[in-house]
Amino acid sequence: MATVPVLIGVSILIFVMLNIIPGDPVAVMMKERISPDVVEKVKAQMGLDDPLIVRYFRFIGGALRGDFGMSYKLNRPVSRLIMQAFPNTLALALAAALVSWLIGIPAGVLSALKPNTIIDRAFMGFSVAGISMPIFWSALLMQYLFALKLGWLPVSGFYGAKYLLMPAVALGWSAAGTIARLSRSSLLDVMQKDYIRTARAKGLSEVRVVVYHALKNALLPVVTVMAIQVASFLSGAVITESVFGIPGLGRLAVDAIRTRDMPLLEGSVLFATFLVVMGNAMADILYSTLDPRIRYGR
Amino acid sequence: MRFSKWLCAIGIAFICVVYGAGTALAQGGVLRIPYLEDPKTADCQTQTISYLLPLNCFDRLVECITVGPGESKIVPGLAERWEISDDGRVYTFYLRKGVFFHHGTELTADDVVYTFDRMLDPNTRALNTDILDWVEGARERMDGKAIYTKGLEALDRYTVQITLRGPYAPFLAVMASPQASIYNREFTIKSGNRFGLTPETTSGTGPFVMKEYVLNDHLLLVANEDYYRGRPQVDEILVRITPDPETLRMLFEAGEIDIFDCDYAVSQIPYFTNHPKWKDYVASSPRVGIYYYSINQRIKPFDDVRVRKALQMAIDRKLILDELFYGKGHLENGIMPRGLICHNPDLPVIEYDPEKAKALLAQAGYPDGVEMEIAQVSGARQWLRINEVVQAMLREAGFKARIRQMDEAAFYATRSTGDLPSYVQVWSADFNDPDNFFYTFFAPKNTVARSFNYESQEVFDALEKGRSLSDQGERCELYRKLEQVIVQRDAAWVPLFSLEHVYVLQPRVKNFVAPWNGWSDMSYYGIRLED
Amino acid sequence: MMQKLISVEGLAVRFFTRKGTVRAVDGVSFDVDDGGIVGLVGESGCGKSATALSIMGLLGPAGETTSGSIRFKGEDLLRLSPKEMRQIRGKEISMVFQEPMNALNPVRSVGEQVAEPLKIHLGLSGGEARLRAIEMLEEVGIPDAASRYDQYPHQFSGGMGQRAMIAMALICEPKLLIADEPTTALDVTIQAQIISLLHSLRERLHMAVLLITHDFGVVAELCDVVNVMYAGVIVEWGNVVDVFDDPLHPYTRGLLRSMPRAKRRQRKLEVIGGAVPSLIELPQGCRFHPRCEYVTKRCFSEEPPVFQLNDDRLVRCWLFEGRMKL
Amino acid sequence: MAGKGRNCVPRALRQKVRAGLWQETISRFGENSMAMVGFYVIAAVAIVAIFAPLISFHDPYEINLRQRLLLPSGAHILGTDAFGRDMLSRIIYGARISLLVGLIPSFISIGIGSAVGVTSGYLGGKIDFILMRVADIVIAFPSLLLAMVIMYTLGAGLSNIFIALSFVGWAEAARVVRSQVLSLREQGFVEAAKAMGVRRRAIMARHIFPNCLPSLVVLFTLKVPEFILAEASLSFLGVGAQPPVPSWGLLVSQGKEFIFSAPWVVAFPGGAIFLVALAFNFVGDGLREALDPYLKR
Repeated sequence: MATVPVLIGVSILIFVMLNIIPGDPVAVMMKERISPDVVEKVKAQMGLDDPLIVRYFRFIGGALRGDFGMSYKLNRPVSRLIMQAFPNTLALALAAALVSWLIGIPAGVLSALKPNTIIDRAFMGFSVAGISMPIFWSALLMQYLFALKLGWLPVSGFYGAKYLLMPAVALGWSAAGTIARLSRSSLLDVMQKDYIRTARAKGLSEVRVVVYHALKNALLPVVTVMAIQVASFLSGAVITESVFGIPGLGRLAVDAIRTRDMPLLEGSVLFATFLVVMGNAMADILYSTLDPRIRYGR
Repeated sequence: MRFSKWLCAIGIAFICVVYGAGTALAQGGVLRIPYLEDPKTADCQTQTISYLLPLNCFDRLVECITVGPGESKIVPGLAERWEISDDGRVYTFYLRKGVFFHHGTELTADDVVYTFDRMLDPNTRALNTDILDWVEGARERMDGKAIYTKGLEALDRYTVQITLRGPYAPFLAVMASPQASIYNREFTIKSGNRFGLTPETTSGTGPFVMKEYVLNDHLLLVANEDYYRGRPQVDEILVRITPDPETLRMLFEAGEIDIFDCDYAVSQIPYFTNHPKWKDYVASSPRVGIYYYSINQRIKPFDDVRVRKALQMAIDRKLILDELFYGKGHLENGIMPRGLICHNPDLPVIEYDPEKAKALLAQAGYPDGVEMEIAQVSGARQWLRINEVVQAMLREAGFKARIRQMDEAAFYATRSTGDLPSYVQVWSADFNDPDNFFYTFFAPKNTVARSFNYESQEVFDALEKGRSLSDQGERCELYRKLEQVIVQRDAAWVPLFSLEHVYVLQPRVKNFVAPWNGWSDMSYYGIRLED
Repeated sequence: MMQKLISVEGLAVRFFTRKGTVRAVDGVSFDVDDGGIVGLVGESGCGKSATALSIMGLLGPAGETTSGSIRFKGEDLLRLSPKEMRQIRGKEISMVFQEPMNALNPVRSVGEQVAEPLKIHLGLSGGEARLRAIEMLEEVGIPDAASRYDQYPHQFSGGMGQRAMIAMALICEPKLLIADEPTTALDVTIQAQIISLLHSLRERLHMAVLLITHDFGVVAELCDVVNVMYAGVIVEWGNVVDVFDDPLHPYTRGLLRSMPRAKRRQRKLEVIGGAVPSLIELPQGCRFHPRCEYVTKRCFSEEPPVFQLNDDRLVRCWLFEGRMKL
Repeated sequence: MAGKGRNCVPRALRQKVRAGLWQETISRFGENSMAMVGFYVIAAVAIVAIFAPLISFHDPYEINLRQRLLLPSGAHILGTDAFGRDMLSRIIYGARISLLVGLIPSFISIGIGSAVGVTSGYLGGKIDFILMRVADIVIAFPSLLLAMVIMYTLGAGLSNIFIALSFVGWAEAARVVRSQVLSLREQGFVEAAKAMGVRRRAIMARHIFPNCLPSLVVLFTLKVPEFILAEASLSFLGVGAQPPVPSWGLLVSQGKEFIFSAPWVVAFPGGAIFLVALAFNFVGDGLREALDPYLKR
C-alpha cells in the first residue's frame, strides 16, 4: 500500500463527505437549546463560513505539521484526544486479537488434523459462530450472563484486566472464525506437503510432525492476517467500545461523525488508516522475519 | 523459536497495557452516577447539553430549589440578598462574604462581572449568551464593538450591579439557571481555553470539586470541605460514562451504580415498579416539561389552520400516555405545563376525534387525506416509540405520515433553517418562567429556527410585552391568553402531555429529591448514603 | 546365499477415492537381501511408490494395506503398533524422496532436519547431534558443511539438497534405504554423482537399498536384482544383467526399447503405445494386454500366473507357459 | 496451424473442466453435513421470506397498544413486541429484508469488484495503479465508519443501505479478482486467445472472468452474513433500516431494551440473525472446501 496517496485520499474522502452531509457542528452542539443568533456568531468565529477549499488546506496544512487542530465539540487538541484514546483501543485490540488467536488457531489446527470429523465440525462451528452474531447482541448476552446472573465479571468500564475480558471475547470471537478458517485450510495444505512425509519417514511422532514441521509453515499466512487484524480492531472496535464503555478511538470517531466534528474525524480516521497501513507493513516485516525463504532472499 | 518469542512479546505488551490502563475504583461514601454522554466540559458557557458539572461544582447568585414535587422557589445563593429597582432594570446583588473558590481565592463582585462579561466576549464562543441578552451593552460586547459590558458593574468588593436595557421580568429566575454559574476571574483567565476541561483548570465555589476527568470514561468529584453551606453528605461522586443504555441498566442491576434514570428505558418502568427488589426504591416527580409535536407552517398544507386542528385531534394522547408511559403523567392542552408559574389547568381539552379530523381535512379540501412527514433523530428510541404509534393513529385520521430519521447534526441543521417537518420533542424549564417556553418557540427568529414558522405579529408583540411586565399576575394573564391564541385558535402547536420523571435508586441512597423541573442532571449536595 | 532383510509377500494396497477404489498394489512379493540392492521399475502410476510407502507405513488416511505381509528381520511390519513402527522408520528403514526441494521443510535449517533423527532415535543432545550431522553432511559430499548446517533448503541446489536428504536418511545408519526416484528431478551429471554416492555409502554402511525408479539406466548401474512392476503387479523379476540382456515380458522389452543407450547406436527411440490403465477399473485378463504387441486371445480373459524360468527368473506372461521349468 | 491447434485444445479442455467443476463441487458439497444443514436452513428461510404473506397470521405492521409485550402463546407464537405487533410475523417479514440486505449488496459489490479486478489485473499499468489505490483507500478506511458516513450522506433507508454496503464491500472483491487475474493472465489458454486475436474485452469477459467464478462464489456466500450483521450494526448505531420496517437488525437493536422484562423480543430476532448468518457461513465454508481443487489451480 502506498501510504501517502492513501492517506491523502482518505482525508479528501472524509472532507468531501462531511461537506455533502447535511448538518452543522454548532447546531448539534446546542441541540434543543439552539439559538439562531448564537449559531451564526459562533460559526463565524470558528471559521466555518470560509470556502471549502480554504478549510481543507487549512486543515491539511496543520496536519502536515502534525497539528490536527482543535475538536469543534470537545474543544481539545485532536492529537491529544487521539493519544489518550489510543492506548485503550490498543489494549482492547491486542486482547481481542489474543482471544481470536486462542480460539481460532487451536480450532483451525484441530479441525485440520481431523478433517471432516465431529471434532472438525464442532471447532469450526464454534469459531464461525462468532462471526455470525452482531457484536452488540453477543455482548449483551455475555453481560447478562457473566456480569449480572453469575456476577463473575464487571458489566462495563475500563479499570483493569478483568474489565477487558468480556469486550475482548466479544470482539475477538467475532474474528476467530476467519483465523480458524485460514489456519485450517493452511494446515490442511501443509499436511499434504512432501516434507511432512519426510518428517514422518524419519520416525517422528505425529505431535512432533505437526508442531515442529507443519505449524510454522501453516501459520505463516495466518500471521500476516493477524497483524492486519489487530489494525482493523484498532479502527473497528466502535460498537464494542460503546457497549462496554471503553474510552477508545472508535467512539471518538463515531462521535465526530455525529457532531460533524471535522478535525476530530479527520484526525481519528487518518490515524486509524495509518494504523491499517502500518499493520500491513508489519505483516510484511513479520512474514519476512518468520519465513527464511524471504529473509535470506532466493 | 522466534515465533513463540513474538507471541510472548505481544502477551507481555498486552498485560502491561491492561494494568497500566486504570486504577481500581475506591468504594465507600461514593455516590455512583451513570452518564450516557460525556459532559465535555464543566464550562457551562460553552455548552448547552449537560448541567451535571455546573450544578455540582459551581454556584449561582441565586438558586432555584425544589420545595415539593414539581414546585420550586428562588432562594439566595452566592448573593445573600438582592434588590430590584422599581423600573425593573437595575439588579443589585449583595454577595455572601467568605465564599471561596476551590483553588482558594475568595469570591468577589469582580468575579461576577468577569463571569458574565466572559460569556459575552466573542472570543469565548459562548453558546448561552441568550440569558444575558437583556443586559445593557450586551449586544455591543457580543458584536465586538465594546471591550466591556456596560451593564455589569462591581460597586464594591461584595456588591454587584447589573443593569438591563429594559425591564425583563424573568431575569432573577435566569440568574438561577446553571448557565449563570459564577467563575473566578484570575483562575479562569489563567486556564484559558482549557477552562473546565481538566481538574487542574476547573474551579468553582460549588459543593464538589473535580478531581479526575477521563474523557468518555469517568469523572470523580470530591466533597468540598469548605463549602459555604456545609460539606456535602457524600465523600465522592463517581460519574461513569457509558454510552449504551442497556449497559447502564445492567450496571444498575449489578449494583455498580446508585441511581438509574428511567428516561433511559421508559419501557422498563413497570418492571421496576413491580419488581420486589426495586419497587420500594422508585422515586418519581412531576417534570416541568411538555411533550409536543411541532407543526411547520411553511410546509403545505399545514399553512391551513383546519389541517393543523385536524392534526391536533388525530392523536390519541391518552392512549399513548397510558400505554407507552404507563399513565405516569398528565395530558396537557397548552404550552405551559404543570409546575410552571402561570400554568392554566382550565384550558379547553383537545379531544381525540379522528372522524372530526377527517371531516376537517375534507373541509380544507383534502378529502383523500394528507401526506406528511415526521422527522426524528435516528435511533432515538424514545421518539421513535411515540412516532411509530402516532404514525398509526394518524393513518386513521387521514394523515399518511412517513417517519424520516435523520442523524442529530442533520436534524438540528435542517431545523435551524426552518425546513424540518413535524417532530416530537420535550421542553423542560431552564428557569421557572413562561418566557422560557413562549420566547423559545415563538419569538421571530426562534419560530423559524425550530421549524414552526408561525409568523404572527400579534404573538411577537405579546412576547415582548410579557418580558417587560413586572407584575406577576398581569404577566400570567397575558401568557394564558397567548397560550389560547397559539394552541386553541391558531393550532400552531400540538401539546401532548407532561410526564413524571421516574428514578430507581439503590437502597443505600437516602434523601433523594427529584429536581423540580425534571432534569436528569441535578445537584447531589443533599444525598446521603447508608451502607 | 545372503540372508533376507525384508520380505514382502502378497502385498495389496488400496486407495479409497471419490471415484472409486484404486488397487494401487495388487499382490506384490519380493525380497531384499541384507546388503543387496533391489530395483523396482515401472512407469509412473504403476504402484511402485505405494509399495514403498506401504513398507514405511506412510500411506496416509486414504490408503490402506489390505493384505500381505512385510517381514523385516523376521517381524511383520504390518502388525506393529504405530509407536513401534515409528521406532523403525528413520532408524532401521529410511527413505529418500524424489524432489529434495519439496521434501525438505523450507522453514527449518537443513542441519536441524538432518540432525533430527539422531535426537529422537538415539537421544543425542543438540551439540552432539550437530557434530554428527556435520560429519554426515561432509560424508555425503557437502562442502563447508559446518557453515551450511544453518542454511535453509532454498539456499541449496537440487543436488546438494538430495545429498542432504541422503545424509538425513542415513544418519542413523539404517539397515534398509528406500530410494524413491532419487535422481529423477536432477540434472544428468548430478544424477551420476548421486548414484555413485549411494553406491559408496552402501558399501561403507553395509545397508540394503530398495531403489524405485522408472529409469532402467539407473537400475543397471546400481542394482543387483530388478523387479519390473506394471499396474500393481510385478511382471518380471530377475538378475539385472539377465533382464537387460534378455527381457522376457513384452512390457520390459518396451521399457528397454524406450531407453536411450549409449552402447548401441539406436535408430529410433520407441515408445510403448497406450497408457497405464486406470487402477480403479483394471482390464480383464492380463493387465498389459491392451498395450501388448504379442497379445493372444487368452490374454483377454485370463490373468497370467507367474512362470519361473530358472532359479532367478520369474515372469508373468502367457508367452512363457510352455517354458516353465517348475 | 499451430495457432489453430493451440486454440482448439485448451478451449475444449477448459469447458470440460468447467462442466465437471460444478458437478463435482455439488457432490463434494453434499458430503459436508454442516454445509448441507446450512443450505437447508437458507432454503427454508428463503421460502418463508417469499411466501411471507401466506405464512404469517398477523399484519407485521399492525399496532395494538393494548397487547404489548405479550408472552409467546397460541395467538402469538413468539409473543408481541412493544407495540403489540406479532413477533412471528415481523420476523417472517424481516426475513425478506434481511435476506435482501445480505444478497443485494453482496451481488453489487462483487459485480463491481470483479469488473474492477479484471480490468485492473488484465490491463495493468496506470489504470491498475489508480484503481488499486482507490481500493486501498476503501479498505484502509474503517468499514463501519465508512458505511455510517455514507448512510448519513444519503439518509437512512433500505436502498441506501444497499448502496453503503456495496460501496464498502467492492474493494475486497476487486483485490481477490485482481490477484487471480494476474496469475491467469500468464496461462496458456489466455495466451492462445491472444494469439488468435481475440479482443481484450472478450478475453476478460469470456476467458478470465469465468475462471475467477469459483472464488467469487465463495466470497459471495461469505459476504452475505457479513452484510446481514453489518446492517444490524448500522441499526444499532441508528442508521440502519427505517422503522417500522422489520429488519432483523432493527428488531434486535430496538428489542434489546427488553432483555430483562420481555427477553423474547430480543432473543428471537437475534437468534434468527445468528441462525441465518451461521447457515451462510457454513455453506460458504462448505463451498470453499468443495471448490478447493479449483481455487488452488
